[in-house]
Amino acid sequence: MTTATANKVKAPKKGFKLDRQMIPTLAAVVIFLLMIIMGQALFGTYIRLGFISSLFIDHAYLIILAVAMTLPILTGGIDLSVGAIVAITAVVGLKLANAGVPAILVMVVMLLIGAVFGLLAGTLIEEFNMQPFIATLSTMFLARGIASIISTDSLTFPDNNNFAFIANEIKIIDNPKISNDLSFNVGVIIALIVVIYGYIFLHHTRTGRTIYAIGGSRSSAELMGLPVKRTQYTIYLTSAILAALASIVYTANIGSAKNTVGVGWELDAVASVVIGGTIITGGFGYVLGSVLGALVRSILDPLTSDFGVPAEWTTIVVGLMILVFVVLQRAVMAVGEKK
Amino acid sequence: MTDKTPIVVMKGITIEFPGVKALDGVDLTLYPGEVHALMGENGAGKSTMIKALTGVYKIDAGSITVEGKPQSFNGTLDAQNAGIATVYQEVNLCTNLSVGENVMLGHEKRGPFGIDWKKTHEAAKTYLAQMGLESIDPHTPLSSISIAMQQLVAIARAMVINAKVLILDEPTSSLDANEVQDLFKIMRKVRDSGVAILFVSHFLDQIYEITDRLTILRNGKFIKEVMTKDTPRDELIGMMIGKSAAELSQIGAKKSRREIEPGEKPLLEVKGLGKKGTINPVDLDIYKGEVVGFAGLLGSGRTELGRLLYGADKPDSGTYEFNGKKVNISDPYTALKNKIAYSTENRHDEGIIGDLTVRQNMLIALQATRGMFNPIPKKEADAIVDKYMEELNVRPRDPDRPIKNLSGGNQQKVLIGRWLATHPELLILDEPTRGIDIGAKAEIQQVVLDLASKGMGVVFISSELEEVVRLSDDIEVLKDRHKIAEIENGDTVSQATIVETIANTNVNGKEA
Amino acid sequence: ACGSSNNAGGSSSDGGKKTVGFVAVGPEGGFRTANENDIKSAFADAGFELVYSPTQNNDQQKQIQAFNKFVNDEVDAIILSSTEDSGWDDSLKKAAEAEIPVFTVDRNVEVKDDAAKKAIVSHIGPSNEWAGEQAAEFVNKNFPDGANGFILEGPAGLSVVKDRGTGWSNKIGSNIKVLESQSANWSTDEAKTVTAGLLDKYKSDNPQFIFAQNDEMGLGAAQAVDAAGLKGKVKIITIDGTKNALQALVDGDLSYVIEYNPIFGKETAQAVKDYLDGKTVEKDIQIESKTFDAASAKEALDNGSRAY
Amino acid sequence: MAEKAKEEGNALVKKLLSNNLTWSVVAFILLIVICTIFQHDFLALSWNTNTGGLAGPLITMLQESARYLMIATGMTLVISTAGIDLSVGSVMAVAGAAAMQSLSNGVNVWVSILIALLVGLVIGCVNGALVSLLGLQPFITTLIMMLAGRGIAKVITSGENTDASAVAGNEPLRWIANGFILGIPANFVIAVVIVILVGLLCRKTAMGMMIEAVGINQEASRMTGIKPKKILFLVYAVSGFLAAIAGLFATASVMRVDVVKTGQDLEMYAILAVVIGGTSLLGGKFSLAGSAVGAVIIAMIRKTIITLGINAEATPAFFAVVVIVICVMQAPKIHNLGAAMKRKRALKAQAKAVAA
Ligand SMILES: Nc1ncnc2c1ncn2[C@@H]1O[C@H](COP(=O)(O)OP(=O)(O)OP(=O)(O)O)[C@@H](O)[C@H]1O
Ligand SMILES: Nc1ncnc2c1ncn2[C@@H]1O[C@H](COP(=O)(O)OP(=O)(O)OP(=O)(O)O)[C@@H](O)[C@H]1O
Ligand SMILES: [Mg+2]
Ligand SMILES: [Mg+2]
Repeated sequence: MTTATANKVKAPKKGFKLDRQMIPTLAAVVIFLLMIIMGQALFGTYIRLGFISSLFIDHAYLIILAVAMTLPILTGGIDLSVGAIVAITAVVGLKLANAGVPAILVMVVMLLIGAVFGLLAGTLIEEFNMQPFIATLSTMFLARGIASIISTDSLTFPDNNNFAFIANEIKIIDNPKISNDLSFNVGVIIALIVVIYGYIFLHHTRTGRTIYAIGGSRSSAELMGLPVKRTQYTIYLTSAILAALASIVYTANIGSAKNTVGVGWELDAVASVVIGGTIITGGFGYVLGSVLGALVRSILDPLTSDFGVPAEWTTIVVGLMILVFVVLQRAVMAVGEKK
Repeated sequence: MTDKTPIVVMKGITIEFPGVKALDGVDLTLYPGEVHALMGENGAGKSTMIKALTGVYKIDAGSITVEGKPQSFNGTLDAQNAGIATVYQEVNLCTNLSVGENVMLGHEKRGPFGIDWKKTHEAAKTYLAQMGLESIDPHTPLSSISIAMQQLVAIARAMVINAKVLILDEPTSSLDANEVQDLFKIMRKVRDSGVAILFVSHFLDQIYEITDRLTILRNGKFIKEVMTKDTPRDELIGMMIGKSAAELSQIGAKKSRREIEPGEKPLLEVKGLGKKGTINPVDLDIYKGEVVGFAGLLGSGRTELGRLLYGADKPDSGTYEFNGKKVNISDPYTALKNKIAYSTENRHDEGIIGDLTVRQNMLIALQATRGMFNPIPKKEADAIVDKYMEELNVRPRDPDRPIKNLSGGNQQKVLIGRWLATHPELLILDEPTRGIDIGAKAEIQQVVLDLASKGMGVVFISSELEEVVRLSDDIEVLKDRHKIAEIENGDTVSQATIVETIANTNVNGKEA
Repeated sequence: ACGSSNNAGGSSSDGGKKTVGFVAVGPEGGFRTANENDIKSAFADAGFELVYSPTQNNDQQKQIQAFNKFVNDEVDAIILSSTEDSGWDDSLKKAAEAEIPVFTVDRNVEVKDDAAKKAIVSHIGPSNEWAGEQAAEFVNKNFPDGANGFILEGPAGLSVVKDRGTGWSNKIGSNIKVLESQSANWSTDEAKTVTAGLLDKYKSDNPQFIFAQNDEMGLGAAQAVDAAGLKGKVKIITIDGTKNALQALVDGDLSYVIEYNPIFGKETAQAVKDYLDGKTVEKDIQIESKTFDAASAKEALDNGSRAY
Repeated sequence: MAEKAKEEGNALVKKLLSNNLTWSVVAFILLIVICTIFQHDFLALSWNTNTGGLAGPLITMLQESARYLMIATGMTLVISTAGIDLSVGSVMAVAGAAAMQSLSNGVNVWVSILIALLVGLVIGCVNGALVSLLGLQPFITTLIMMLAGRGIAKVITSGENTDASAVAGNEPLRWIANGFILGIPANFVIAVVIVILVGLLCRKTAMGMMIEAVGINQEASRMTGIKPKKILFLVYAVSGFLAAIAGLFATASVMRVDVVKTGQDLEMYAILAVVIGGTSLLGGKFSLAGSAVGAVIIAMIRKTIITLGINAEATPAFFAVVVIVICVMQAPKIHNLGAAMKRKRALKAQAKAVAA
């Protein structure tokens, strides 16, 4: 019926632009591999089963946090409270565990505490018009404050606690040398599940798509009749609960914690998300990118240490590496845009 | 007709914004199976009325009943659940997502593993096809299609909800004649299925073509509800503007062509100006006092060419001479410095600076050319603002209101004032009359002619061929990002001439 | 330092230099910088290849990561200057499995697991509790009739803060009243603000001493005291013994400085060397610290022996 | 007549109630009241012959607020462009380190000050260049600078907390942070003068409007001939420069830089001050006066914490509660509560009437 319109609307090449959105994430993959290869070539210890194993085991928590942080950032928001939520849930969790509360119950309480802070952040943002940055900054102070009010002691799990199952390493390949063992633990599995959950949530649920829509334009999303408010609550609730989960994994892993745990982790998580190609102003990005970002972020520290970077220079070098990374992504994207 | 039971009844709706009563006791009744138009000048309160119905704004007084039930929606979502689908005046979609997703957002087809993307995209395709967009791949990013096409996408989106009420706020303002016809076909089909359609447009022809019933607003007040077929045009215009139609300044028939004197140097002369992927190299001359129209279908590259002339995009080929001098127009600043101004078609994203006041919006371009540290003296500023508010009849006449609170049409007028304040020698107007009421449209057309007669060169880009033909001395015809013809306007030239040219010429300039 | 390209590489027990991994805190000025620099130079002098890995924000997680990496790198020994005293069991177990000896410095760590315990060869460092006790003893001695005062603490929750506090409470006399303890975050500048506030608030209580848990805070407190015109009337006791503090002691800004001796790189290097050579090493190597009053401070400064 | 006056009065009250600044001032006064309850002579001022200026809790509070005033001012401009500058705290440390280190290396005190300011300016310019020329996202750019800045400070002092209190001829710098002008803390006076100067610069020229325009709609601004890149560069440079001044205030106060602690977390305080002052993190319209009040409030909160003797453990929680309360008070929802209830009642009555 409408040949006139049909003719003039020539379909551009399929999926071209979608690919471009993935470029930063792909760049993260390439750079991660390059870093591993460089580490191996120079120091000979990076392509070792032991190294890979502990990369995942030691950073399961960061992977979870990176997934958590991806949600608010996709909407153009942020959740600065994740590190502090790790602290308060850890402190409460350990206190309870030491009081003889069964592990499962402790975990549930930890997750609930996370949920309370997520709900608080959501309420401040949605009901009182606070910007996410400020709202979660407040809940961060609050969570950390309450954590230190509860206890400033270094708390350790009682013997034979049921948390240990998360940390117990499962060896797949058990070589005589520990550096050649391939192993993982339940924490890694939890992280993996979180990643899969994040992927499905963002790409295969309506709420997930609404998150992207809000990131594109909140007012449009509202006028399109999407449940923006509910979604915002979901986001901050989810990120806080995931932070509590990260806390479970982390504390189980090292067997102890205290109120100062998790200082600065929110920034590590943000860095991971950004390295993974998610744009801080929202609308574009992938959970898988964030996971890669977390791995890249994790590998920066051993690299600087192996390079023998003088102590004063380490933060500069880490900063520069992230910068190079971001600039590189930017360049790749610019080239993509031109083509 | 009146024996039908109404589906929506709005009574005594009053909405007050700080300082303005946008609506004051307005009634509106929608019947199933009818197309109902909200009529009124810019700022009369049409969009506000719509937002009141869908719960975007809270009403201060009045009542809304939908299907006999009193309702107070808390936003589009609630309205949608009650069967009201809305396409707002400013396109409200998400540019970061694909076309298909925008159509289906919130209504994605689900399978056992959450959203089934294949089915969703297929569904999107059928809805897009209804709007004549069957050749758009639903995976295309929304940001890569034009505003006009986005408008169609927004309408396709409204079709997804099996609505009982369909609200379209100025859906046709950026469409060309063909698309308007396509849209009307769909509207008729929808109407015949028993849906009530609320329609807003400033095109009287369209109103008479498609609507059954009219509600007329003026200055936020309810004037009258009438049947379209019983209301002559003059009477309608009279009710809308509050004075008799005859008083409307009439723009004469076709403007007489400005003759170029032999040996006269053009004001602007570009050769081979182009940018890969957006517009193929174009030669173009514009003389002082000349109005040059750009005609073409949607996506033909008119906007792109305008943006190249203004330096909003960087050309990658061609030469550019202005006033006999070679210039390098690398960005809008240099363009303005060279006395070239460009008024965008994308008012919302590239035009208004929403939170700034009308005054600031009007002065900002002039200020930019003067430099940050050379503020415009207050007296001069006041004079400029007063002058253009008056000349362009901006309402309300309060320069200290944020521009985002003005109605769409009045925003457009402020923007035109902004460019005129820079005293350009070449003014590029991209869809300047889009969304503007009949009175104001005539005013703006008059302004264009006046400016030209004072020696300004004007590029006039519009999807309404009628006004292009009426105002232009020369018409550049574009197709598929090529300039395919240059038509000297004259008595023999009509809209049909241009349509034929587009149909019969291929991009190499040869007869097809 | 970038030239040490294959320092961490492979099992380096084959003839060449022995590699030692140093899980450190990172430069923070004062005590920390002196301590880590001393360890680094001592190991270089002793012919070791030292791989240095600092953390940020006192984050234990980064230390654990570094530790595990050293285990994977199969270094010959690990020096652990931990930010926290617990949470090391798993990592130490790995070290034990890989037969890498671990030497804890500065802060001792608490270990429950037996296998993990085996990994720790020795602890080298001064005692925080002792330092806190010295501060209390000084106050007891100077105010036999009792006195009021403040404590300036480090950030809430660090174990140094606790240990110094515990030492203080262990020994402090019952007639000494602490009007208020506030955290000044180890910072000179914050200590000045906090002290000024406290002096205002407790003007009527005639505060006579301030126990600052480190030199930095003590120096800040001294400035506030000075500004309030109370110099000499309020005795300020600090822990660490940096040059600046000793100078302030000489100048009469501070009253007593308890050293928390950071210079034990030599001892640490020796212990590592001895162990790798098969000799037995003491389980606990206490580093002696001194206390200074104005006179001994002047002496120490004059003979130029202070390294930090 | 009376009716009208009353109506006008109501409108004024309404306007005041919905103004952020009002609530900030209310919060400020409340904090003072609380402090006075705890410490009866909180408001007392005395003349300290030792320092040649006024003394008292309020005075030390003003002294501390000077640095917040500086970073909050820079932050306001940056935030107005829809950006953020997370590096101000680190820049303070770098500038402080530069000043202290050069002083102790025997550099003339004025030259040292100049070096410090220059260093801050340079870092600001680097931020600006990365954001405007390379188009990097402000958040991540300044986050990187926040990390790297600490490192730079450590490199400057070789990891030490350089102390220049004993350096001869350091008096001018010492005076900046500790001296008095007509009895009022010099740093506060300097800070206020600078805030006023920046304010004049913004409002008497077109700079303020252009900054806002870029923050509201960058593309539209570009189309009006504004050069957004220049504006972006400018605001980050200014922010860096002002942070350097704040760094001088912070370090000169004790004539010592603390490479880890100087300026730590202060970027957060600055952002809070800006938000309390009524500038939206989304960019656009800004209020320097509001941010200035916000900055003083931050200092006041910290003073309150000391005055109430709140435990170190509880300070973050206290801080959070105060901030949340202030922000909630500012929320439009709270202001509109009355109106919304009235409207609801009216509509209900109407609905009843219709039904009847
Ligand atoms: N959010 C707002 N705040 C303040 N005033 C507003 C707001 N929205 C609209 N107005 C005012 O309400 C009046 C009605 O505006 P509305 O957008 O409904 O007009 P309209 O009839 O749709 O005009 P147009 O044809 O130009 O779209 C105008 O005077 C406008 O300035
Ligand atoms: N066939 C097409 N398929 C997809 N996108 C297209 C197509 N043609 C044009 N576009 C997009 O549409 C946009 C509009 O093109 P352009 O602005 O040049 O049209 P125009 O002639 O000015 O028409 P109008 O102003 O009426 O939209 C461009 O951004 C271009 O990317
Ligand atoms: Mg409208
Ligand atoms: Mg166009």
